[in-house]
This record gives sequence, structure tokens and C-alpha cells, in this order.
Amino acid sequence: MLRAVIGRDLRLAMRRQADIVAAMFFFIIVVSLFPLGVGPEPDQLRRMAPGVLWVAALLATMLSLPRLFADDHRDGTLEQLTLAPQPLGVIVLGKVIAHWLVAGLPLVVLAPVLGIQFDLSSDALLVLTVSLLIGTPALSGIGAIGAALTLGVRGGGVLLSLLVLPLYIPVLIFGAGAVDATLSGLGPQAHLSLLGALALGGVFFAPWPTAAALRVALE
Amino acid sequence: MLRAVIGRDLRLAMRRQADIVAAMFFFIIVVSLFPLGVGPEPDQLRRMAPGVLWVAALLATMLSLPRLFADDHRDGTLEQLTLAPQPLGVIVLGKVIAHWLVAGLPLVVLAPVLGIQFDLSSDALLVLTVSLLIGTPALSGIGAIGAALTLGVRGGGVLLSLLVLPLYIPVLIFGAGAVDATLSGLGPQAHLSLLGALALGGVFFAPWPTAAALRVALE
Amino acid sequence: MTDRVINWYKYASPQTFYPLAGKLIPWFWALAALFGIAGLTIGFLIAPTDAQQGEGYRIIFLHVPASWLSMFIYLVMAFWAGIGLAFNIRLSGMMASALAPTGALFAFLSLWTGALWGKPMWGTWWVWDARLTSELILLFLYIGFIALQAAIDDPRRADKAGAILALVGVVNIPIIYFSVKWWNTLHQGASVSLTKAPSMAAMMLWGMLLCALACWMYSIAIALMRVRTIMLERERHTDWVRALLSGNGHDTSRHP
Amino acid sequence: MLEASNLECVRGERSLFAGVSFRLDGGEMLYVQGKNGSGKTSLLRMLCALTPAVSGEIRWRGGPIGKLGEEFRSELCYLGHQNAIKEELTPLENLLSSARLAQEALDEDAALDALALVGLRGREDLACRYLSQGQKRRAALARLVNEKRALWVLDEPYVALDPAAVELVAGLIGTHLQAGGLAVLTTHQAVSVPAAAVRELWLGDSDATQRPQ
Amino acid sequence: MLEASNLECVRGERSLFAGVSFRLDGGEMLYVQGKNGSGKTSLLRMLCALTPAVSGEIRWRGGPIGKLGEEFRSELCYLGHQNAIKEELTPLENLLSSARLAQEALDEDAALDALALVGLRGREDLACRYLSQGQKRRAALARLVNEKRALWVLDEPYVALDPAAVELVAGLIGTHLQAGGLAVLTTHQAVSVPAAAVRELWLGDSDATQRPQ
Amino acid sequence: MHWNSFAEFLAMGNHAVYVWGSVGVMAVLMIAEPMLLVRGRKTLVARLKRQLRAEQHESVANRSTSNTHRSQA
Ligand code: HEM
Ligand SMILES: Nc1ncnc2c1ncn2[C@@H]1O[C@H](COP(=O)(O)OP(=O)(O)OP(=O)(O)O)[C@@H](O)[C@H]1O
Ligand SMILES: Nc1ncnc2c1ncn2[C@@H]1O[C@H](COP(=O)(O)OP(=O)(O)OP(=O)(O)O)[C@@H](O)[C@H]1O
Ligand SMILES: [Mg+2]
Ligand SMILES: [Mg+2]
Repeated sequence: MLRAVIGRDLRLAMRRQADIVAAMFFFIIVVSLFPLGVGPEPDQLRRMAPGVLWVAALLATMLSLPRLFADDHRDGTLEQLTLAPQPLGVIVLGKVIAHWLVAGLPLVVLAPVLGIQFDLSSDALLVLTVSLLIGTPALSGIGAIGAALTLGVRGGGVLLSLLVLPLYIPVLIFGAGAVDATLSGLGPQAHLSLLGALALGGVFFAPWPTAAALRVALE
Repeated sequence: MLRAVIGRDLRLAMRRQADIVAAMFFFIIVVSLFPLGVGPEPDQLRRMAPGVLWVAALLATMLSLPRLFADDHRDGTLEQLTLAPQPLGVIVLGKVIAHWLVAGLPLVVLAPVLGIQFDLSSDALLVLTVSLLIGTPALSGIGAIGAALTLGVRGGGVLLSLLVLPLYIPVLIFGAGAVDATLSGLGPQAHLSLLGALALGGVFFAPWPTAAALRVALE
Repeated sequence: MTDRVINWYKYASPQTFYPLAGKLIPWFWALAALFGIAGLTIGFLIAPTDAQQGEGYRIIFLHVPASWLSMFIYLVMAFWAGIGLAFNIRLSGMMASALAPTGALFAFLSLWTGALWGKPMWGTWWVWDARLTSELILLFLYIGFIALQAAIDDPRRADKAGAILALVGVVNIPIIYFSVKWWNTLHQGASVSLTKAPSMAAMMLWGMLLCALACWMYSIAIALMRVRTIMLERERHTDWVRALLSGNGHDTSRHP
Repeated sequence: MLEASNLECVRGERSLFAGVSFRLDGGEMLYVQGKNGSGKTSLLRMLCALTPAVSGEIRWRGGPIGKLGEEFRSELCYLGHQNAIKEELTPLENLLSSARLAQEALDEDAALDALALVGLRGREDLACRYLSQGQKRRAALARLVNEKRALWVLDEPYVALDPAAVELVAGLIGTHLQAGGLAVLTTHQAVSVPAAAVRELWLGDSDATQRPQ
Repeated sequence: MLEASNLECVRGERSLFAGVSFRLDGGEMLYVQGKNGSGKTSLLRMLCALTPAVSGEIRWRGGPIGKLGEEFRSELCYLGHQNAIKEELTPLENLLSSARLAQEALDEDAALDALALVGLRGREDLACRYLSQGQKRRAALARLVNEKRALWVLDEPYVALDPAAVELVAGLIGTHLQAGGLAVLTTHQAVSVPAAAVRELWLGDSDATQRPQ
Repeated sequence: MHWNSFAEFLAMGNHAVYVWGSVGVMAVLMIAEPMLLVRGRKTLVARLKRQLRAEQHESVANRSTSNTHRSQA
């Protein structure tokens, strides 16, 4: 079942490949804008890097959130999903996983390349990548709640960011914190394990409030 | 006629007030995220401030772009606008102005308050506000082209950012540059007048390619 | 089962709660005034100067109550929201909506007084430290809750959606509270600023507690007032509201 | 099998209908009628447990549908005003993936046959975005061809279809009923479903100017 | 007034129709028929200059519509499969703003009357999102009540309407024709428009299994 | 009593801006909130009464249900 949902969402994403490619480009462009806005001193750039990369990852994920359920809502598929025999939470879990594969994973793959632009050491690059690998699933999970709550609501997209970004802040702090800790010579373990806890919570706990919110949206 | 379009779009925006408020909060939150990711040293924050505020303004504007035409497209209103007697360019101009009033102006108002968080001097705050006041109309104008080009295209929202952000870069550079110049004791005049030229071009030239793109999207 | 619960929440509860709340409100106002006067007298007239911070420390008598209340109200709001979601009781949804603006007010006041305190003490209005940041998140959560409810016209749907958000956001409260313990930050941890002499500490503590109590009573009074307004609006088509509106005007026009 | 007692529907401050009761057994069809906005769609969504009823109760095989959950949903097939097809996918992909989500076995040949039956031969591999309005509806209705679930709830299935397709769909419903299935249907087009025990339900007030003669 | 000669429509690699010619004068209605997917919508969009024709020409009062531009558009009223109403706005606001955009004078009273006529009394101030499917369509069709433009192009206007509303719309079209207007119409529901000189146009191949009897 | 003079009280040991800034904003907001509430409640009650009266009037006038009435303030 989970596979059916993931498969369908992935096929849809492949069909609009532009989505994946463009999400990655958004990430790249945001990350590259900063040096333009801030100026080119390498020292300052290095200290900004974890923050900028993580904020860009947050924003890129968030941008793709509104479509998580909106398309299915508009064309009536969401009703059909709600009426499917298995619990809605499981379906949502499938959609969250598919969302991460499409919107989160590419960022993880890109991060080391972009980190080089900021003159990060290989240690820091590794930690950056690992922190994104652990943290982005949490972003998808938490984001799903916001996407469901704002479904069909006036002012959807931006209201969504208002709801979701505050909840993303802990992920940002631990994620960027892990890299910062590496840069300043402390170990990243503490941050990473907190991030892991957030990710587990985000992926396995979030589908249930999300399902509840979807039912409310369809009423 | 211009008034009719602006009036209608403003009414729609008021109806989903959440939109305006939330766009402002998006701006606030993005600006507030950076210190979280980057760390709290005031000196570094001050040097980042112009870049961060301008990038946030770019992103906030960009987020509101997809809905510039998408709603009208989905429910068939856009076809009706195209069939209206007056030139489509004028209608687009009206929509651009309405978009700026809803999405651009609030950012200008908020910027000084947020600048304080970054410990900016009052001189720099003034220049920041003025640069946003001049620059944001350009963002709306240029953004309209992108919104029209990606209308109804698979992967719309993110593809849009891919198209628009590169075009935004000059605005970003002159805008953030004006503030930087003030911070480093040079005058902001040169930057600001270039920004003004961009804005004029953006608002009065952009509607025509936008109109053409809309016609193509409808074919 | 459904039948009785529905009838209970739809008709009986607001109908009985409305006049009850009307009777309670003056008492809470009185208590708020009493505690407020006592607390402010102790805090601003009697309590001695702080050894390190001078007179500026007196902001504590506003800042701490506001901060406490901002967190506490969120917990209460989430509690009501949860009850409403679980048992489908409409009154609790109304209570949650009634609490949110006051909670947002206190979150804002906590930030404001904190910022005004930070300038003389830390030399800056704002730092991005964990406590301050998580308090800011709290304000955003309140605003998100209010905005979400405002964006949904159907009150029952708004209640449910808001409840889900409120419950999810509860995780932020322990983060605010323990942030000073978990991260070493600029912000004082508990009781650091209470200076050495135990008698002074006691005096400050009393002032703080009384002010907090005042804010607490204030919040209850305000929430009850607001919930009554919400009830009128939402139940305007029920018989009891119609009776109230058309009949004895004194109850509705009289300010409680 | 499907019983509703004393249903009430409130939208905003308006009570659309109240005291709606009926009972539907195997092989029977409920034909819900009423003018625009009388609450037909609302009623159908209640029957699917998508919207909770303000008061009243709906039972399926004796149990209240709110409690039955999965048990009920696995016997239900709902088709709303919306087509529930993905514009990016082809009719074939849409049909296959909706079967998979409903946990039904449907192989590609059966799916192709179903599509051919509803007149989409030659369009199986064209993204639904390019289909005409009626073809989209046909793609959605192709689900019914191999649908074995007991209860069909169809909200204006004939909309946008040409007369031939309308006949076809009416035939599908007829077959379903003959096999002992139940159907709940709304439509503004008078179409006779073959060989069905039809119960009619009128919703809405008796405002004569609005009711068709 | 409206002349089409030798129109051809190509979608993908498929030629939907070719050699379509007709001529329509004041007071006449063109009734475009054909099974689902035969190209009716495509033809109507060509007539509005929304899609260019692959070959052939369309003339309005003698001039090719591609060249006429504004002159042609200010005499045209098009209503497609989509309703072109904003879900956030109320029917009243939708009607007023669409009139304003079309540069037509319409005061609030006239708009309210039009809405009452199409059966939306009591819903004037309810956001269209809450309307039923048929009510949304009615809100869109309310434009026709005060529409004075010469050429109406209506793509399945009757969809989702109840029989009373269908009658009403047919009546509106009839009045328009009597006043010397032109109309191009598609529908799968056989509805007679009163007192109209109707020209029929059949699109599509003659696949007998699909064509209605 | 801790203070020697009222002026000293006002000066707050050179922290007047900060202390009174806090007190002032807090006081203003905490007074404004109940006042706004009372005002909002009054307008609401007035509006509801007006609607009720209109409804009763209408139902007497044409015996129609509240279904078909256009409620506008
Ligand atoms: C905008 C800035 C500030 C925010 C958001 C903030 C937030 C909070 C919160 C949420 C609490 C209650 C939590 C608890 O009781 O442990 C609190 C308590 C407190 N704050 Fe702040 N604060 C800010 C600035 C300051 C400043 C500048 C000072 C002093 C220099 C300060 C001193 C205190 C003290 C002494 C307590 C009471 C701790 C205790 O004894 O429990 N705060 N603050
Ligand atoms: N918030 C609201 N306030 C008042 N009326 C509402 C509200 N929401 C929905 N309605 C009304 O509820 C009804 C919903 O009807 P529903 O969609 O069930 O009708 P239907 O019988 O399916 O109509 P159709 O034949 O047009 O599809 C409409 O009359 C609509 O105007
Ligand atoms: N890219 C494409 N390749 C092949 N066929 C296409 C393509 N795009 C559209 N078509 C076909 O073109 C036709 C478009 O028809 P159109 O929408 O004009 O039909 P219609 O007569 O309005 O039908 P309906 O009665 O269903 O509204 C459909 O048959 C569709 O399958
Ligand atoms: Mg319906
Ligand atoms: Mg068509």
C-alpha cells in the first residue's frame, strides 16, 4: 500500500520532472544569491555557510509543500484516498516519503557541491551532508501538517509558511548547529542525535495530525 | 479600466487578508531565520543585514508570484480578461500594480523594524527602506513575466523561481549595494538611480511581454 | 451517544455557561485589580534596589509575569483544543479561540519588556539566544493559530484545524522553559538575578508572584469576556441567544 | 444494507434538509433528486462518511458507518463532481493507480479493455490534460467497469458525456444492480437505468417555481 | 456576420476535423454537435480567436478575426467549460467585476435582479466556494442576463444545471436571438431553444457505435 | 517606602526609558484589550439585534423561511 502511494507520487513527480530539477535550482540559486548580497570575503562566507545552506534547504522544501495535497484536493483524488480502505495516516506517510525523495534527497546530494563554494573543509562538508540527510525528512513530515492544515484555505501558500517555519526552527538550529560545532572543533554528535530524534518524530508522528487535518479539510 | 483591474485584485486580496499578513510574516520569519542559522555575533549580523533583507524581500515577492495569474487561469477568468476589449498589456499593468500594493509595499514598511534586529544605524535603515521602495516595483514587474511564462506549465512554482531569480539579481545587487555603500561611508545615490531605472523598466516595459506570454499560455 | 453529546454541547453548555461566565467576570476583575495593586506596590515602591542591575531590574515585575502567562495560556489553550477535538465539544473550541489573542498579547509583552530590559543590561535590544528565539516562535505560533482560524470561515472547521495546530505546537513550551538549562545563553536562568540577601529576594519574589497572579486573573476575566462574545456570534441562531437578544436587554447591554 | 434515519444537513446557517430517512437493499438504486443546491452532493458525501451528519444516523449492514471505518470503505465506490484523475497521467496510468490505491487487483489488459469500453481506445497513452471534457469524465468512469464493491455512490456521473456514453454508464449501473449491488445516484438528466428497482428521494423545499414539472 | 471557411483543427498528430465551413447571421444559432472529443470545444475556441486555426479562415462582419482584435472582442461573449468565477468572491461580486472588466455598465440592482433570475436569491453574499456545482454554473451564466454583445459562444452551458435552470438559459438564448444576436452552442442535452433559426453542425467521424441514434 | 522623592521614583536610577517604556506599553495594551472587547461586543449585539428584527419582520411579511432572505447589515 505504502508502495502504491509512493509509486504514484513518484511517477507524478517524474512526469513533471521540471519540479525536481527546479527545486534543486531554487536551492542552488538561493545559496548563490547570498554571496552576491553580502560580499565576497571568504572568512565571513565560511561562517555564514551552514546557516545559509540550511535556510535555503528549509525554503526549498517549504516551496514544494503547497502542492503536497493541493493537486489531489483540487481534482478530487484526495477524497478517493480518504475513502481507501487503509488508514489515512499510512497514505500520508507514503506521501511524506515520496515528498522527501523528490524534494529532500536532491538537496542532500547537492549540498556538498555548494558547500565547496563557501570554502568549507571536507569535515564540515561531511557533517553538513549528514545533517541534511537526517534533517530533511523532518522537514517533509512537519511540513505535511502545515500543508494539510492550510488546504483549501484562503491565502494558503503563505499562511502555510507562517505555520510551518516556526516549527522548522529547531531543525534549523540543530542542523546548522552541527556544522557550526564541527567548524569550531566541537563534535557534532549531540546536535545530530537531537536532529535524528526530530526526524523520527517528524516522519512517524506527523502523519497522524496530518490525516486528522485532511479529514477536517474535506468536511 | 486600470482602476477596475486594480480594484478587483485588491478586493480579492482583502478577501484573503491572510495573504497580505502572511506575506509580511514570511518576510519577518525568513529574516529572523538567518541569525538562527548563522549565530548571534552582532558584528557579523550587521554586515549580513542588507543582503539578508534583500534576499528575503526577493523570496517573499517571488512566493506570491505564482498566484498572480494562476487563480485567474484555473477558473477561466484569464480567458475573459484576454477577451476584454482593452489591450491585455494594460490589464497586466493593473495586476502588477495591485501585486505591488499587496506584496511589495508591506515589505517596505516592515524593513526598518527588522533592520533594528540587525543593529543597523538609522542612516542605513533609511537607505534600506528607500532602496526597497524603489526596487520592489521592479520585482513585481519582472516577476509578472515569469509568472505568465510558467502559467499552466508543469512544475510551475519552482520553475518560476528558476526563471525569475536570475532576473532579480541586478535588483538585488543594486539594492543591497546601496545599503552597503552607506554602511561603508560612500553615498548610495549611484545605486539608487540604477535601481530606479530598473523599476521604471520593470513596471512599464514588462507588461507587454507578459501579455504576449499569457496569450501563448492560453492557446 | 453521539446524539446526547451533540445536544449537550450545542445547546445546553453554552447556554448555561454564558450567564455563569457573566457572573464570574466581575470577581476576576476585582481579584486582578487587588493583586495588581499589591504586586506593583511591592515591586515599585517597597522593593529595594538590585545590587547589580540598579533600578532597571524592576522590569522583572512585568517581564516575568508576562513570560509565564504567555507559556501558561498556550498550555491551557492546547488543553481546551485537545478536549474539543477528542470529544467534539464546541465550548472548548470557543475557549481556545478566546485565549489565543490574550496569549499573543503576553508573548508580545514578554518580548517587549525583555527587549527594553536587554538594552540597559546586555547593551542590545535583541540577541538570537535560545530563550528569546523560542519565545518569538511562541508568538508566531499564536499568530499562526489566529491566522489559521481567521482564514477558515466555518467555525467548526476552524476549531478543529486550530486544535491540531495548537497541539502540535505544544512541543515549543518545554523548549522555552528549559532553553536556559539546555543551552548556556545570555538570558538569566531561574533565580539568578535574585540578589544575595534573602529578605530582598523574598520581597522580589512576592512582588513577582503577586503581579503574575494579577495577570492570571486578568487573563481569566478577558477570556471569559471574549468567549461570551464568541458564543453570541456563533450561537446567534439558537433560541437562547434569540431570547437573550430580543428579551431582557439588560443582560446583554450591561457590561459585566 | 444501507439505512439512513432522520438525517439533517446544515450548511452555514442554512438547514438544507432534515428528517431524511431511507433504506436500500441489494439490487436497489436510490435516485436522489432536487434542484441545484438542494443538498444532493451534501447527502452523498454524508453517505460516504466524508462529512459528519449534524444529526441522524447512517448504518451499513447494521453498523453505524462512522464506527465501521475500513470495513465500510472497502465496500464503497464514490465518484464525485470532480473526476479524481491526474491530468499529468494517462488514462491507463490513472486507472491502474486508482485500482492499486483501492487495493484491487487489476492487470493492464483488463484496464485497456475497460478504457476501450468507455470509448478511450487510442487515447490510453495520452496525458489526461489533453482529453476533452467528456473524455476526462469517461476516464474517471472507467473505474466502474471492473468495480466489484457493493455500494456505488455516483454524483452526476452523466455530466459532459455524450448520449452514447450516458447509455453505457447507465448499462454499467444496471449490471451492477443485477449482480446484487447498491447504487446511490444523482443526475439532472432523466436517464432510465435498465432493470433496476429504483427508489426516488426528493430533496429540498417545494418551491414550485424552481421544481421541474 | 460570422463566417468560417474550410477550418481545420489538428491536436497532437490527430486531425480532429477539416473543411468545416458555415455562415451565421443575426438571429441565427449554430448548434455544434459531435461525440466526446470530436473537437467542439476546439472549434469554439477558434471562433473566439483563443486558438489559431491550422488552416481556413474566420471572418466577423467581413474582416478576419485575427486582425480585428479589439473590435471583434468587444462584440463577443464566451463561456467555456470552466465557470470563470472566483471562488473567494460572492456571486454578486463576481458578476459586477466581470461586467466592469468587460467595460459594461451594470449597477448593483441590475446585478441582484440577474442573480435572482438565475435562482441565486439568498446566495448573493455567499462566497462561491460554498455554492453547489449547479449554483456555480448559474453564477457564471448570470452574465448572460444583461449581456448585449452580438455573438455568444457557449460551450455546454447546461452542464450541472437542473431542468428549470436549463429552460431558463434556453430562454435567455432565445431572447438574445430574437434581438438579432448570434449564438454558437454545444451541448449533449437535447434542449430546444425557443424561436431560433438553428443551423446544425456535426463534427467528427461517422463511427456508428459512438454516434447517438 | 523605598524612594526619597517622586522625581527619584520617576528617574528610576537612569533607567526611566526602559522601565516606564515597559510599564507604559503593558498598561496601554492591557487596558486597550478589554476596551476593544467591550466595543466589539456592543457592535456585535447591535448587529445581531438588527438582524433578528429584520428576520422577524420578513418572516411576518411573506411567511418565507430564513432560507431565502438576503441578510445585509
Ligand atoms: C526579548 C527578550 C526576552 C525574552 C523573550 C525573555 C523571555 C523570558 C521567559 C519566557 C521567561 C520565563 C521563563 C522562566 O520562568 O524560566 C523569562 C524569565 C526571566 N527573564 Fe527574560 N526574556 C527576555 C529578556 C530578558 C532580559 C533582558 C532579562 C534581564 C537582563 C531577563 C530576565 C529574566 C528573569 C530574571 C526571568 C525570571 C527567571 C526566573 O527566576 O524564573 N529577560 N524571560
Ligand atoms: N456556508 C454556507 N452558508 C450558506 N449556505 C451554504 C453554505 N455552504 C453551502 N451552502 C449551501 O449548501 C448547498 C450545498 O448544496 P449541494 O452541493 O449539496 O447541492 P446539490 O444538490 O449537489 O446541487 P447541484 O445539483 O447544483 O450539484 C448549496 O445550496 C449552498 O448554497
Ligand atoms: N496532443 C494531442 N494528441 C492527440 N490528441 C489530442 C491531443 N490534444 C488533444 N487531443 C484530442 O483532441 C480532442 C479535443 O477535443 P475537444 O475538447 O475539442 O472535444 P469536444 O468536442 O469539446 O468534446 P467534449 O464533448 O468531451 O467536450 C480530444 O479528442 C483529444 O483527445
Ligand atoms: Mg451537487
Ligand atoms: Mg468540449
